[in-house]
Amino acid sequence: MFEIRIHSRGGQGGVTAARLLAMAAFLDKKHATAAPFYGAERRGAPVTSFVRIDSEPIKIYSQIRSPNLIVVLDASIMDTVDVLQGIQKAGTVLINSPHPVDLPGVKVLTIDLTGIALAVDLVVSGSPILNTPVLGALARMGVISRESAEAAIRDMFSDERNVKAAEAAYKELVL
Amino acid sequence: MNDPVAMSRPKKGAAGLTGSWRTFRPVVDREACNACGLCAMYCPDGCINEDHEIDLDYCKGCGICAQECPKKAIKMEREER
Amino acid sequence: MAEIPKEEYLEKCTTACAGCTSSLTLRYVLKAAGPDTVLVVPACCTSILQGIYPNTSFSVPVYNIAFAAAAACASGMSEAFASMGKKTNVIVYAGDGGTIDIGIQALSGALERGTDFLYICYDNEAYGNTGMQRSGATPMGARTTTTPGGKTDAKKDLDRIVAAHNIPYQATATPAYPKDLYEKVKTALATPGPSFIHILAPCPPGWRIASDMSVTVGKLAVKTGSWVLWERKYGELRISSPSKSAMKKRAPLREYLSVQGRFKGISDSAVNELEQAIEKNIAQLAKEEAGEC
Amino acid sequence: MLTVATGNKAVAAAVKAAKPAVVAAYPITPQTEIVEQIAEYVTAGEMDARYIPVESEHSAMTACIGASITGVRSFTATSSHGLLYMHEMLHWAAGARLPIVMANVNRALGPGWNVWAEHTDAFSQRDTGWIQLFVSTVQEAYDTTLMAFRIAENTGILLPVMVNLDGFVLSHIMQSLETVEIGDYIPPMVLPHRIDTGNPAGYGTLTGPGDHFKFRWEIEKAMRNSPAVIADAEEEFAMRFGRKYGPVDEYLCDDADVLIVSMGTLGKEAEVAVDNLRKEGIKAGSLRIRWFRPFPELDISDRDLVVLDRGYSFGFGGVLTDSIKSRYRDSSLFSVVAGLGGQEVTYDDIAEFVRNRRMGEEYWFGVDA
Repeated sequence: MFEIRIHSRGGQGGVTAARLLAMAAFLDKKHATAAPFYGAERRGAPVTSFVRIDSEPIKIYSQIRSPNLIVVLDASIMDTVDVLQGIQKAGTVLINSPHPVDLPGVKVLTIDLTGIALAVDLVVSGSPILNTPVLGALARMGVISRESAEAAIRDMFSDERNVKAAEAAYKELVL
Repeated sequence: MNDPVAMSRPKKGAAGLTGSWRTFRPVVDREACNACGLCAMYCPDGCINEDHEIDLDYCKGCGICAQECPKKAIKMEREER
Repeated sequence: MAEIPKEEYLEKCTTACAGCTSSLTLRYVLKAAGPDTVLVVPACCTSILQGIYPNTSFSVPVYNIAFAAAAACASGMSEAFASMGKKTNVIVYAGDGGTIDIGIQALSGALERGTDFLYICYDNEAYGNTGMQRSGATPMGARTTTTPGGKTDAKKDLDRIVAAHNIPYQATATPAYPKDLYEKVKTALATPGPSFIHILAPCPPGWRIASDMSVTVGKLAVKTGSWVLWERKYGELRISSPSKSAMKKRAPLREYLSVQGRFKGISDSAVNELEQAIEKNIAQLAKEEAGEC
Repeated sequence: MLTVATGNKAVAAAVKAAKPAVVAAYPITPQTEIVEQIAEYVTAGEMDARYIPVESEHSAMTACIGASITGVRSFTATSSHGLLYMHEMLHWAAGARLPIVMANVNRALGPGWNVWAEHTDAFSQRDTGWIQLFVSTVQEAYDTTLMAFRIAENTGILLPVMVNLDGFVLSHIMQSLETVEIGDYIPPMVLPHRIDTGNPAGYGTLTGPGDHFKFRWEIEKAMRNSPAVIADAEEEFAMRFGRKYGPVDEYLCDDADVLIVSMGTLGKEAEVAVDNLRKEGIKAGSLRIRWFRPFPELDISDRDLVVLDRGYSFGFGGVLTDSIKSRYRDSSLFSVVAGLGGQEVTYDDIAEFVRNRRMGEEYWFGVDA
């Protein structure tokens, strides 16, 4: 089982990213669950979402304790939340940041998702959308296939800029 | 009883012969009556018909008919039972 | 004016008190509505006066529902009939407690949603069914079992609360003027969307009057201006003719109060406040009718 | 069609397929997504229903009652305080024998405010006369909602049905979902006592002690008929759509020495615990209760029971525990109160309950030493 934990702020699309990821995994003919951990939806508050992907049906509902992959949609969250908690020894952290980030003991990938969203004008109510571009990065990492990422985005959003942003992220991420 | 819930069906005298509630009975003075119909109009229980006959099986003896009669043609008389 | 139908939809006889003006009201409501009608009745005197299972004295369907629930029940019913293409009248027939107090939330919601129904509040100005405890509709100075010294608060202004919902048709009535009442129910049912009629229903035991006096007292309420008959169609207010006549030469309020045992011993200051409220109400209605507000 | 959906969206999809004439609802977390989705279906013309956006849950249930008595299908959804606010009308709906279907997204009650999973809301409605079913997956939420209409409207039953799904844990999780073409799985609703202005009746008029008693017995008779009707709905569902359900969901129970008895999503988590315990040589099984009312017959003889309760009757004990104890007095039982207010209970925790079980005792997870 491959377990992913996504850290974001309310309104940034972490929950939707988890759902898109599960959808894409489903399109890859795998079993997947996506679950947010949140209560009252409040813009700006830290939100954690969980995605499990497996070849077998998934029965576990409890939160992910030792993720294989951690996605941080807002680097500023790392000031208040220990995003690395429980990460597996060979785990990876994907951080939305224009600058390289150094975290001891784990493999860190960074990508400027905010910049990508702004570049294609993927902005809603003044906020750059991160949940669709991050799918491109995850596809590049091999978590899901590129085709399924695109199909999942199209299934949920009609605005082509989402696909464009994901494509850009796919190309931009350096593994 | 086949109904799955309590369904009450319309029935004249659903609550029994309420005429027995009366202490005073209305008596119409046909001479004085000008058939204006106000008594029937105001009877709460619809006990007075077009001919100004009062259904004493159900009349509760409230006396509104006597009170509202412009000709004072209805008298409330003590029931003798 | 069309002739009032002779058909009666209340079988003889209900278990209403002798001289009950709610029974009188219902006769005319149902004459106006006809047989393709469902009454929705929350807890109130009318819940009880239908009679006891398996018999009922009502010959239209009556759906009895919980105290706070009448308007919401009518909402569901009205939408369901509409979904089937039926034109059945849905009429809530509720007392002042079920309307002004516990039922006001559901009423407000149903009015705001534009529910196609008629809501009738028959107002005997207290919780009659449980033996005359005060309600929000009890007038100042009236003695009830829970205001043994006379109510110290004013009657809640239900009509202006309802008016704030800007519904297509709203009226007041009293069965002391049955033709006026009948016409208003007819108009209400012919008007699509929510309609509301507030009916003053003098209550012999509750108001401590003789059973033959309930109609007379209803007339006195109108003649003193204590109860003003009016209707408002699509925002146009018209004061009804009995009240029009009454306003030309109003009877003193004391005539209305003194015949009712519930006002026995009412203080001069309470009477004064009641009089002021009447003046204010009439002035506002007159201004509205004249198009000045 | 195979897709992915949340528990809430699955319920909404099932309701759409069931084609109710009236949906009356009030939003409350974590149920809101159900009624939002239905409102969207209605607005988009994908669902030919009247959506009544009532001002309270009390009115939501009452509007469903008003609609149902005219003979049309109605649905509502709620959660937690919303369910308790409509409590009075739940009794009314069952007493009036109206086949209303409701999804209840199980959530704790305040104070303090807590929006997470707990079964206290549904347990508080235990004695209202509603059939209560508890589900554990997105697929089961969809399937059971469809079954609920068929069960409720069966003329031998005519009782409202509540489908319970755990707040957030299931309402908001995304899992795969296979939707079906329901065909005539849910026959047209025929309410024998519907309002008919051509044949008027007084409903709920004053009913004396003797008669009232008879109608209460009628409710219980319907409840006693319901296991066969629910089983039939499940069998027919399995035949048509291939997914089989029963009063309980059994996992490796046959040879088990110890059974984990639970409801809702904890039942799935328990299966993982069973797998792990079996690797250690502990012959465990999982028995997930799907029907809460009517309460099913259980095959639990000669086994240790570890009962997980997500709701509690203060001054007495766990509510599921209570149901089992009162039905099976000789049962050997370890009562675990866990998961209240969304408390995290993992498969490791459940395995620990089994390993450290103290038969005859009660244990509050996370509180007791």
